[in-house]
Amino acid sequence: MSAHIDSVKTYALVFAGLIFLTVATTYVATVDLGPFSVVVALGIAVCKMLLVALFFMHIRHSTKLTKLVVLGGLLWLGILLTLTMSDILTRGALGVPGR
Amino acid sequence: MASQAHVETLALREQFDTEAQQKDASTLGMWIFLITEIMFFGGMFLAYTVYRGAFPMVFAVASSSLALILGAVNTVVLLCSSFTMVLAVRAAQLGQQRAIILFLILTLLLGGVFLGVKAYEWKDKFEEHHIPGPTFHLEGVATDQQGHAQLFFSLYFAMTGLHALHMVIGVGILTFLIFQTRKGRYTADYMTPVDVAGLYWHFVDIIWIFLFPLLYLIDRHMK
Amino acid sequence: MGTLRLFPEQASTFAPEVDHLLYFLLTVAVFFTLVIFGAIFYFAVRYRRRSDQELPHVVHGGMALEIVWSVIPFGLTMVMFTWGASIFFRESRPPDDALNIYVVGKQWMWKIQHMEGQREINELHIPLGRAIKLTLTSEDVIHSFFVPAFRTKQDAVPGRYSTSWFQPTKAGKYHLFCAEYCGNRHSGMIGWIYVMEPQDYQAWLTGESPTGSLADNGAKLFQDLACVNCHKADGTGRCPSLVGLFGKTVQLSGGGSVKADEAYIRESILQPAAKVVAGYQPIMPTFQGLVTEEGVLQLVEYVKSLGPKPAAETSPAEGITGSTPGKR
Amino acid sequence: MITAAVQEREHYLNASYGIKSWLLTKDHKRIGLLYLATITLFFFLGGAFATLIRIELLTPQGGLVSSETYNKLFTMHGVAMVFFFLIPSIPASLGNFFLPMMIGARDLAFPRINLLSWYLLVIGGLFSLFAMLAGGVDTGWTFYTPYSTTYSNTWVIATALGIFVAGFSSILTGLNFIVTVHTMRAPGMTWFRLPLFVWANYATALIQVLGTPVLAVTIVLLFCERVFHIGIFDPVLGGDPVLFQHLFWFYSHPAVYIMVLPAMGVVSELISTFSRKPIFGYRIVACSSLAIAVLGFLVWGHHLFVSTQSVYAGMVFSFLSYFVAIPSAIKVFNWTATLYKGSISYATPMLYAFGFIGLFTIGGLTGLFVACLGIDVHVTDTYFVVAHFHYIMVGGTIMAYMGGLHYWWPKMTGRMYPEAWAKLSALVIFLGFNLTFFPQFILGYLGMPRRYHVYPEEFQILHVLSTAGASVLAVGYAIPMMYFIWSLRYGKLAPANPWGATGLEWQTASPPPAHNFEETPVVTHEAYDYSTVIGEVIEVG
Ligand code: HEA
Ligand code: HEA
Ligand code: HEC
Ligand code: CUA
Ligand SMILES: [Cu+2]
Repeated sequence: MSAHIDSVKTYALVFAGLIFLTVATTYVATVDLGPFSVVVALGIAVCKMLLVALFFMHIRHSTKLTKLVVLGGLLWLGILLTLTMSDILTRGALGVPGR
Repeated sequence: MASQAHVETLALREQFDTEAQQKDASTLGMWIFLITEIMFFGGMFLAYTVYRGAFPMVFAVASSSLALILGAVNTVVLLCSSFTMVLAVRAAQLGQQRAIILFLILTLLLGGVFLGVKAYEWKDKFEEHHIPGPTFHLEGVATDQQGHAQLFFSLYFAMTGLHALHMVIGVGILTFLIFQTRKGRYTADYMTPVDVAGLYWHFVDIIWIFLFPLLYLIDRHMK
Repeated sequence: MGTLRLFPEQASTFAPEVDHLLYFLLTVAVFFTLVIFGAIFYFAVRYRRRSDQELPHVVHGGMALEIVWSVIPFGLTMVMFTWGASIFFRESRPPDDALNIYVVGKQWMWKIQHMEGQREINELHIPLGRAIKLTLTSEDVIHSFFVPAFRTKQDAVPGRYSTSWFQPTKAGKYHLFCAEYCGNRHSGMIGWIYVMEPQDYQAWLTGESPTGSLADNGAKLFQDLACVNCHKADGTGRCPSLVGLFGKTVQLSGGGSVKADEAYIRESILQPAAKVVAGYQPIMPTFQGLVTEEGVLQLVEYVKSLGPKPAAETSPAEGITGSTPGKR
Repeated sequence: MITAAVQEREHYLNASYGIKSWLLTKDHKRIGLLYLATITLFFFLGGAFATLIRIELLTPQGGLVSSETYNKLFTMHGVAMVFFFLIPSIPASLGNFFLPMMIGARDLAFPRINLLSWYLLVIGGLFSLFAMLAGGVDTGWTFYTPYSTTYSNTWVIATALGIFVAGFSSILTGLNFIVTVHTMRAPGMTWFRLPLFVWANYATALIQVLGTPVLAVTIVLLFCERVFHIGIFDPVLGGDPVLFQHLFWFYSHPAVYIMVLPAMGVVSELISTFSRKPIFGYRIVACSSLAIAVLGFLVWGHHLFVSTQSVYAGMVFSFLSYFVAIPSAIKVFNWTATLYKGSISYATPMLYAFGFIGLFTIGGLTGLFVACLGIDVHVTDTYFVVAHFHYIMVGGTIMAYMGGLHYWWPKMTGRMYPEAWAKLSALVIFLGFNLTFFPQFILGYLGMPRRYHVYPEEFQILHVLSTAGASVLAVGYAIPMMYFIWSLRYGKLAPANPWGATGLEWQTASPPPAHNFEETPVVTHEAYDYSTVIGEVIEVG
């Protein structure tokens, strides 16, 4: 049935990568990178997400439709965050309280 | 083909014409369910972003009070469980009954460990008065900032709580699958439930992959 | 029952502007409504079914038509947007010389404080022709300060300040409504705006027996709450001097800076540790719970009064032309 | 004429009997009817609240009920109408029934989930009913914080839980529809051969799936805030009450398109069938459904113009709001253009379709007023907004819903409704509706705030007109209720295709067999190809 059966080796490598990234992110957190701490931490999280999604969840073998669904979900999360923050971050921008 | 009800099987329910059609439908259904989950957690992530932006200092202190090691260990535990889960799905693809059961049980155990560690952390929070409420108090934060610190912990409990709830549901699903597998329900030709449960489990893992840095790591250096 | 009118009174500089925009929108709306209703009616009669068996020719879609009827409405909406946004932008920026009035919403009343110290509940007296700036907040839930005759409305949100302004153009008595649902007596949270000729307003001001100006009350609170023990005018001791603070940019410890506006001063009083001035320790206690929103407003006004001093000292009633700065 | 023998034919209604055969059914058609009954109940409940509201507003002093009661009335009116009537209305009843048939499927992809979602709606409804009976809620359907979390001492939690559960019903229906449309189309049923009703429901389903979870999490946070005082929306602890409004409207603005898109789908079917022409610009109309669904997610901040949202955000949201108006405009023009050189029948469903287009146009155009920053500052939270949304939701969606109900009634029940009565009530509803809500535009611009139970005397004349209209409207809604029930027993038997329509649902018997089609249909034509159904043809136009 399933067209693609990945080898145990692939999975093991991905798993090793995930563990490595976890250790790395934990270590980096104790180092002061200023504002880049956030970027690094989230960057690593995104990498881990990609590993899990692409390999463990088989997105790389999936249909276009599945990929579209996933991208759509992320895009919508982006809409929620961006447009709300567009308010929060520009509050008081006119220099008048509440404006 | 004629519409006369054919004999309904698990692999081919009445409303479908072919098994491939049914599998496509189940998989698509699960993916759509997962994007509803993204949006569901999305609301929490939004609240987190807003309040972290508003009170970065307090969030740094509050975040640093969490047990880093426990969080990291739990991340590893969860990743291990994803690994065993993917092996279970692979076993199902190959139709290896005993391997499916073995890997599912391993996944289940790892999930259990994760929940155990989480419960232990919560218990600590309880003893340290880090539970939002009238007795809330976080050391190292000025009195007038206690409310903001409490916000961090409200989000912490809401997010980890919901995540844990998803884990519990996942554990339930795994248990169900184990029993079904023992009855020989899944074969190389029909293993959609295992496949789909795998998607769910990995998704819950991904949520944690983000919760871990957001709650435990970011700003720790600022302490 | 009263008489039937179709449009509310125009009593502020915004009112005619908003009404003109409305006329434009109405024209567009009526035009399209007529076009659509007319077309439906005409087609329905002209092409009514005459026999059960008839089959009309298929008219294939016309791209040109589709483009025309997307682009024209789009153009019209962009006019609406730009026009509406420009009015809104002006509604958001009170002129510098506006007369400040402070409003606290509370279930279910409007508490208003004038600079001279007059206080009113559910009534607001203002001079004709003078720009009025309201600083609003709420003690409990969200309320909304709505004066239909001025075409202005602004929510009063607990925990923060918001701003609204208008310049009345016609003496008279106008409705004040609470427009955000706020509980049981939401519909009772109403009052009157009295726009008075400047001399009448002056008479009203003196007729009221104020208990000292707002800033004076703030100064008194400043004493009573023992702020003065720390904040010395000369800036000695462990605390920053508040003289000349308002409007300045304050450097914060841990980097960053903030403009010292009303919201910042409010936060400094209620959550002093949230933003700590660079070079100072966060030893200031919080006054949350010790001082009411009205009290905070008085303190804010007091801190404002410590400078920077306005160029010319004028009494509010003299600034009718709206050009002389009248802030005290 | 249909003979008695034909009448005995087995169909989904007589395939099995007994309460259990209904409560445990997996047949999408029966589930559609279960929904129909449920939402009708909530409509009349909401209507009863509306009646009381309107009677109360006859006099400015507010003598009939206390302000506590009044606040509960409009809250429960809004909650019942929005969450338990209008959102499930067309998709869950007509959509459930006809979407699988229109694509030539035997059922939805997940029949058991379909049944589950009906149960969820019922359970949610029971929670809310309980709240209403136990004492009611008074927060307004918008549940703004901190009023709803800290100050109101009514049944907020029970109501919110009811909405939470009903939300999952909505999510599951959406999920089911999306999967069904993707995987269950009959051979030959390509995307651009789908009837527009299916397109509309597909677009609606996208919103349900992407938006509703945010409502769910908002309710979870509201719940935590109210029960545990965690501070998320409480300014005293640093929380931001306006964040609640963002979260709420992120769902609730798109939700208004959940309420109108299916109605647009129905109207597309009606206009096409009763003018015997394919919808002008079929593809553009189909795509504009998707465009509305997508763009609808970008505009929610237009409910927050005076809420202390930043000025720039206000401008962005106002700007984006105008984009969503364009696909709606395109649809209106295309429907109208379809009539050109058509063969127009004045059957009742078509009258409702005309009503929809007209009233939706007025409602939509006044949406442009409220999306306009300068105007909205004045009219927000006044009766202008109340009129705007009733024009779309009652004048628009309910018109289309009634139209659809008449159109498909023969298919669902196998009986015709009495045409003369139906025409009469359509007229009564149209007139009563305008009399009820047109005066509210004027009221609103004059400054009458919404949710006011005591109001200044000068507004009374308009309120009296509105109440008068509401009584006419109530009569208008009561008539169909009666003749529909009457027709179940005494109506003329319906042929398979009484309107000469093209959809696959008309190619099977009325009422349809349990598995919809005797044989899985194979689709060879575009949608709305009337040459396939009209026997001997008189060409016109
Ligand atoms: C089904 C429900 C529905 C629908 C479809 C809409 C459609 C629209 N709505 Fe409405 N709205 C509500 C239900 C709905 N609304 C509700 C319930 C509220 C109040 C909630 C509450 O506070 O309780 C509300 C409130 C509301 C507000 C907030 C008002 C306020 O509280 O201050 C705004 C502001 O922008 C708005 C805008 C719009 C716009 C621009 C559209 C557009 O989609 C309309 C598009 C349609 C057209 C434009 C008409 C057709 C076009 C033509 C005939 C061609 C000519 C066109 C042009 C010139 C462009 N709506
Ligand atoms: C689908 C949505 C929907 C529908 C169909 C309606 C239908 C109606 N609404 Fe509703 N309305 C809302 C959604 C809806 N409304 C919402 C969301 C609000 C905002 C709530 C809030 O502010 O939180 C609102 C608010 C609202 C107000 C403003 C209240 C206020 O702000 O103070 C008013 C006032 O006139 C009103 C009137 C009506 C009327 C007269 C009808 C009529 O169309 C109803 C006609 C139907 C009937 C009358 C039923 C027929 C019944 C019978 C024949 C039997 C009668 C039975 C008895 C009398 C026991 N509505
Ligand atoms: C125990 C001493 C103390 C008392 C009492 C006190 N303050 Fe302060 N205040 C400080 C210190 C120290 C700072 C600077 C550090 C900071 O920003 O928190 C400060 C900062 C401020 C600031 C911000 C000043 C700036 O330069 O940005 C304002 C405004 C202020 N206080 C107002 C008040 C008011 C009003 C009161 C009385 C209701 C008050 N303070 C009582 C110690 C005090
Ligand atoms: Cu205050 Cu409504
Ligand atoms: Cu909206």
